[in-house]
Amino acid sequence: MGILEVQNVNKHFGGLHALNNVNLNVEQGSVHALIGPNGAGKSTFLNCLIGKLKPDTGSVLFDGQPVLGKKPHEINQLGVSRVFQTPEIFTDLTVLENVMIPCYAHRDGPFRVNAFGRVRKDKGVRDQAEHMLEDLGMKEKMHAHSGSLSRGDKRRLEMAMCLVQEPKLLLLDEPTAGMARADTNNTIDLLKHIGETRNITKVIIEHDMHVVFSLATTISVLAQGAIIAEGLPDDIKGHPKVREAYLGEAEV
Amino acid sequence: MVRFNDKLTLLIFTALVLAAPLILAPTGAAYPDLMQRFAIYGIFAIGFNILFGLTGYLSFGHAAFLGVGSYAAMWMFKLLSMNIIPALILSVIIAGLFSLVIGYISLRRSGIYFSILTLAFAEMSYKMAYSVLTPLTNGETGLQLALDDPRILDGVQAQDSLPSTNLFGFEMKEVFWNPHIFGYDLQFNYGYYVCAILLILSFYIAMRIFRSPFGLMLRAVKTNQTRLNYTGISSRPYTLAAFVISGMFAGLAGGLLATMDPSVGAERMQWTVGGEVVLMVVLGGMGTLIGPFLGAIFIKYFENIFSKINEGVVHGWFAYLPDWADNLLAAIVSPFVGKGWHLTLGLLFMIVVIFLPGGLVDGGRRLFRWVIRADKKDIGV
Amino acid sequence: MSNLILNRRKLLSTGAAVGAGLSMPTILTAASHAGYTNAPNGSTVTLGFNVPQTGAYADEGADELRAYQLAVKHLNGEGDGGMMNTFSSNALQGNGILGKQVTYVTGDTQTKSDAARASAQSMIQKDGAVMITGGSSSGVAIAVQGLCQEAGIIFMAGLTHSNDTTGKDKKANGFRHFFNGYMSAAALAPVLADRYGTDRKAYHLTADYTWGWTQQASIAAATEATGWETVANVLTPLTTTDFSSYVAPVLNSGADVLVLNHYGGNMINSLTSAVQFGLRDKMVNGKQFEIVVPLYSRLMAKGAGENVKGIFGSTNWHWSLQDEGSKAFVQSFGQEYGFPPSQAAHTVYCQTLLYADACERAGTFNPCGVAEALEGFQFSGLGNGDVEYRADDHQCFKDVLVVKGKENPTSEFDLLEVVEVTPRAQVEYEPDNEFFAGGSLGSCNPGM
Amino acid sequence: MDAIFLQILNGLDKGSAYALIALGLTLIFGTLGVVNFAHGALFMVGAFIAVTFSKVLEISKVTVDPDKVDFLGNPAKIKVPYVVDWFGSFGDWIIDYTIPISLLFAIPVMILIGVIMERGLIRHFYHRPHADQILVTFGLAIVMGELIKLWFGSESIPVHVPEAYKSALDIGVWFGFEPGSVIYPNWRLVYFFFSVIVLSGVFAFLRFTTFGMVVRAGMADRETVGLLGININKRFTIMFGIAAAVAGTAGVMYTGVNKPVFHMGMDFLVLSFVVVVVGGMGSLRGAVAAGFLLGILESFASMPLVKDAIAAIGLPSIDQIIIYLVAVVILLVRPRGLMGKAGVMED
Repeated sequence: MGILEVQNVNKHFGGLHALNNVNLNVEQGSVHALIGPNGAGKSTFLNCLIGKLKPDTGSVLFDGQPVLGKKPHEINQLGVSRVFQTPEIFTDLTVLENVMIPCYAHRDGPFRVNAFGRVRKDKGVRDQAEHMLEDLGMKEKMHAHSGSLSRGDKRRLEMAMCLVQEPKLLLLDEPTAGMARADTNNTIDLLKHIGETRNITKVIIEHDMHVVFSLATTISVLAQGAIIAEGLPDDIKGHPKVREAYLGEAEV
Repeated sequence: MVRFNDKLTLLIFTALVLAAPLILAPTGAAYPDLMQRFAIYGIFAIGFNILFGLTGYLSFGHAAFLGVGSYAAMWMFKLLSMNIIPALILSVIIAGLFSLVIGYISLRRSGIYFSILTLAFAEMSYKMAYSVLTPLTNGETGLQLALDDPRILDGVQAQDSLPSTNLFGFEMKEVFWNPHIFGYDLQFNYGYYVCAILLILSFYIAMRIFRSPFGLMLRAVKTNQTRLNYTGISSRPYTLAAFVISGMFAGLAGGLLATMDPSVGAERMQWTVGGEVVLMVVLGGMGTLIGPFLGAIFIKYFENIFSKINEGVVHGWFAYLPDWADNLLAAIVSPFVGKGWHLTLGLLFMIVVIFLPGGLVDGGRRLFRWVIRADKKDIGV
Repeated sequence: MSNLILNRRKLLSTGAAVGAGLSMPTILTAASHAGYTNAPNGSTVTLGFNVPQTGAYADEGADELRAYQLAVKHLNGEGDGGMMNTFSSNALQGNGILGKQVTYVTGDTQTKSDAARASAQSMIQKDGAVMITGGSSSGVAIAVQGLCQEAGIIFMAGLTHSNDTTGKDKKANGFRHFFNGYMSAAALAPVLADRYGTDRKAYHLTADYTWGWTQQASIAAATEATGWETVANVLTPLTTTDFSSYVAPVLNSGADVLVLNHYGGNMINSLTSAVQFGLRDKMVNGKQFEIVVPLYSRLMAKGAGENVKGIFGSTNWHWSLQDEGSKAFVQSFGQEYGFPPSQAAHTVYCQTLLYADACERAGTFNPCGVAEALEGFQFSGLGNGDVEYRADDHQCFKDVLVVKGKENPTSEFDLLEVVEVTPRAQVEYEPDNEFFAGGSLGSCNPGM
Repeated sequence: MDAIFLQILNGLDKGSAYALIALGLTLIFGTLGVVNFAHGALFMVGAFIAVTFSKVLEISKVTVDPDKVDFLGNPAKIKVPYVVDWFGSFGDWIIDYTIPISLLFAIPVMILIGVIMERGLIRHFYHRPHADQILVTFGLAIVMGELIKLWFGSESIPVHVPEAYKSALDIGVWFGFEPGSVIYPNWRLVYFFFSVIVLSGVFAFLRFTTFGMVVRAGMADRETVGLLGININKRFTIMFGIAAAVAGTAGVMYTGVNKPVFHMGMDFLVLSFVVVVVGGMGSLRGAVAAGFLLGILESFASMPLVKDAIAAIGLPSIDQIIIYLVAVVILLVRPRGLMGKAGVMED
């Protein structure tokens, strides 16, 4: 029994069968990569997981609880964090404030009017956020305006925001999309570092096979809305169907 | 740059507000009515800024809460007592409830859809108040005190003149000290100091909200709602809370308007009044603490002082010049003052939005920095 | 406007410059010993002219302001004296009021009761005005009247036509020279019965606020007394600009008269729609369809253009009157500004003179003294025949003009012709008349 | 039945004005991504172009007639407009057809005003938040209204429709009603057909010309079209000019329906915005459909029959708030308006 169980999920957009009976089982502690060519339905699938889209049929269980029909913030409160293709951060706030928000979400739940607390003097939350930034090597930038960070730092910040919540599952949506090779390698190192220090299950959606094969423990291949293969990285590399559908053209 | 800490800011603010009758004397604005308006619209704008400045939700409907607050206070004066305490309490409560309902509905949408929904509610309130709700609002004429109001608690002493609003016997309109200093006739009245104390309190509350986790969440709503939702925060109750808080500030301001001048016209609910508070916040500097109050002063000063500069006054300014120059200058200046004050206000507003998106506060900061820099050059740093 | 600029020296000498300067110190009022608010203790006395300068009634406000400026000139003994020469009371000497030179401050009511009260309040508190006058709507008049009562200032109402101003909202410190809805109805109904017959069916379109309601009720009552039937009364929202959907149902309602209880922009637009729909060309019940606009003004008639031709209504005064007072006023105003005055200008000019005269006769600016001098005051020579300020409700009773849109105007000002001057006796009513019942004057308040 | 038919006509007529303004608003929003609160002011400026033209035509040769006197007793001045003096009866004809002739002037002038507005102000706001756009154009609307008031005063100014269109037409007989039961003003019919022509013209222009195709593509995906090497900005500027011209000509024609006054822009602006939002931001068809829909609903709500029925069930009269009420309901039921697209204007 895995931490995330997806059973028989179907999604139609008009005549397009975007997800065709998708089943997926993510094991606790694994790094599960989901790959597939453009238009295979990866994003649709992810959106179903985090509550942005509602599938027509099927069920998604996280940690034994159904998540379909739940709102994004409810799913997050269950322990699912998400990293976006382009980093989604609070660009008007400082780096430290960015990280403090998830701390508050973790501590106070989805809504609490704490109008007379003082963010500056909230020692517990502040320490937690500072430690997180220190861990990811961003402490010296903590008072910087986050909108002015480099793209790599924004990604790092977003990662910090997700990790500080101590999620059970981290969803990464093409975390290296559009990055130069050096930045990509940095991100891989960062994810490896996270894997070493924390036991967090990860689902990665990725184009870049270099990233996938550096990180994944399990790989599922999605093509035309259906899972066509699943297995260990080495198995997938040699899988003829996968080569045909995808790898041959995509490996750079 | 000099960094004011909050305590110092609050202290300076308090001092300035309490000394306003003296400070404002040279500007011609130091008479009780206008000073109270400064304070009251300051409260309105400070509250509005909690919604607009922090969350970025642009509401055109806050005039409705101002008006409801005034009507609630008036009914307390008519039915219960001329003491302002029950009136103010009721106006805040009623405005809070009203904003809860309107906010709950409007906040189901965002962006311009939200703005239009709030505008629609304000216009509906105004139109209803002007006509069909006349039994409650006295329509076109506006709700006023009457000699035969019941006033359960203190109606007995009703004679043939209308009673005044008071705080445990201190009449709001009473001038308790009338000294002559530097050739100015200063008027210190109770009404202003009631408003001033509530203004300082509002400023303090706003400051605490700005610095609180709640305020942080509201700022997060403004910059990235998607991220906020995926961080486990439900943004709608936060925005609704901000909406209701700003609505309660508006209700308090409305109640104070009624305590200062016991009469409410339906126009107080028109969306243009809601637009005015937007102008105040933007002119002063949205999202800043002091900006909204500065904006409120600026606009009310314009409305009450600038609008009274008639052509006679303009000619008075240039009377020392030869006739032709006087006429020429007066012809240039006149369209912008007196009855043209709307024009000037519109132009200034555009200039601020175009060149000073941070409002007067931003302008002040830039000026300050520029002066500092010039200073440093002088001493060769 | 250009006229004003050319007349700058005159303006200056009338002392307009007092007050609203940017760095003007507040007037030193050490008046507590005088026993009333803003007792003038220098060589000048300040009046507050509170008129709409922005918004839909700004032109009417501008005309009021012209008349005020003219009145101040005449009071200070400049110009030709205008109606001061024909006024039956001879108390005014042309040396200001009680020997003090008259100065004034102006303010913008924006035709909103809140803004009007704020503006009046600043005149009282900041500029030391001892009397407030002006306004162009009943809501504003009643709101400001209430404020003046509380502050202890005399209020001389400008253009306000609602019964309530001197009815349920009357105040001891407030005085109205202008006529009201009831008087319009009393003057109009007999003329309408005479011209259009007594078996008419009337359809009312009424502005949906206090003034509209009171006027509609007055007109309906008065016309029904002559035998007319009121088939419908449809309320139209204040902010309506296109009245087509209100006018269209009139076509087949069986009514043969349309009464438009509208004012200002509302009236211009509703009349335009009614004429567009060809109502006036229709024959209903064997009779020519007619339109009536109970409250007329020249500025409105100008806005409505040729649509007003032949349409009946009432006004407080019209410049084409040939009595000595009116002629003197038109002459004086026309010389100054180049066009004849409106009824709003006439009313506020009269109000200023009446106030000044009352001060002279009372020998004080004390509101209670002034009010006493005005109460029951009978006068003539101000263009309205024999007039009385009734003590019971502070309403002026005078002849009412029934007018009609002129078929062949000879100039751009010649838009209305006087059909009948309804004598004062015919429009008078008891103070406890049903349309005016409720409310009481209270007692005069000198402030302090 | 005839009453309902009449109110449908009224609704279409009111809807024409809403639809024409809303169309321009949506075009500007869709192409430039700018929320233009000054669009109502453009409508008003259009109306005052007609006023200006009529004033110009009224410039007169003044002669003194010694036999008559004016109100001050001076010899009366007789004015004869120069156009009549010069051209005789042709001059009379020109004066009679003031409004239609003004259209010829209004189109280039409004395009010019639109282009100046876009180049001079609006373009600097493409990348500013929508709130800033609303605020600056709101300020501009105030300034434009006040400038017009400064020049023309605050009272309505009559502009007359051509003599031939002054009367009303017994349009009911065409549709099988009793003669005399459905009479509708000629000029309002002209106004309706004018708006139908303009609306069809704009739609045809967008559909059948290359220019329109590029603009529509730009509305859908600005970046991609930009990548194709097409100077989309220039086209959008022209689009702004066209939107201004649509509003302006609507204003010119409207002078025959109601007397122009300086605040007419603001009066229409708020309602037009409601229309656009109800139709769905960025949807041209939505704007037009919502314009007519709200116009008709507003007309129905003001029928005495409906008013009586509502009063009978104890509710206050809703004709003054019907548009807002409908807007609230539609927005709550259909979050993006009738035909709006997802993600537009929701940030």
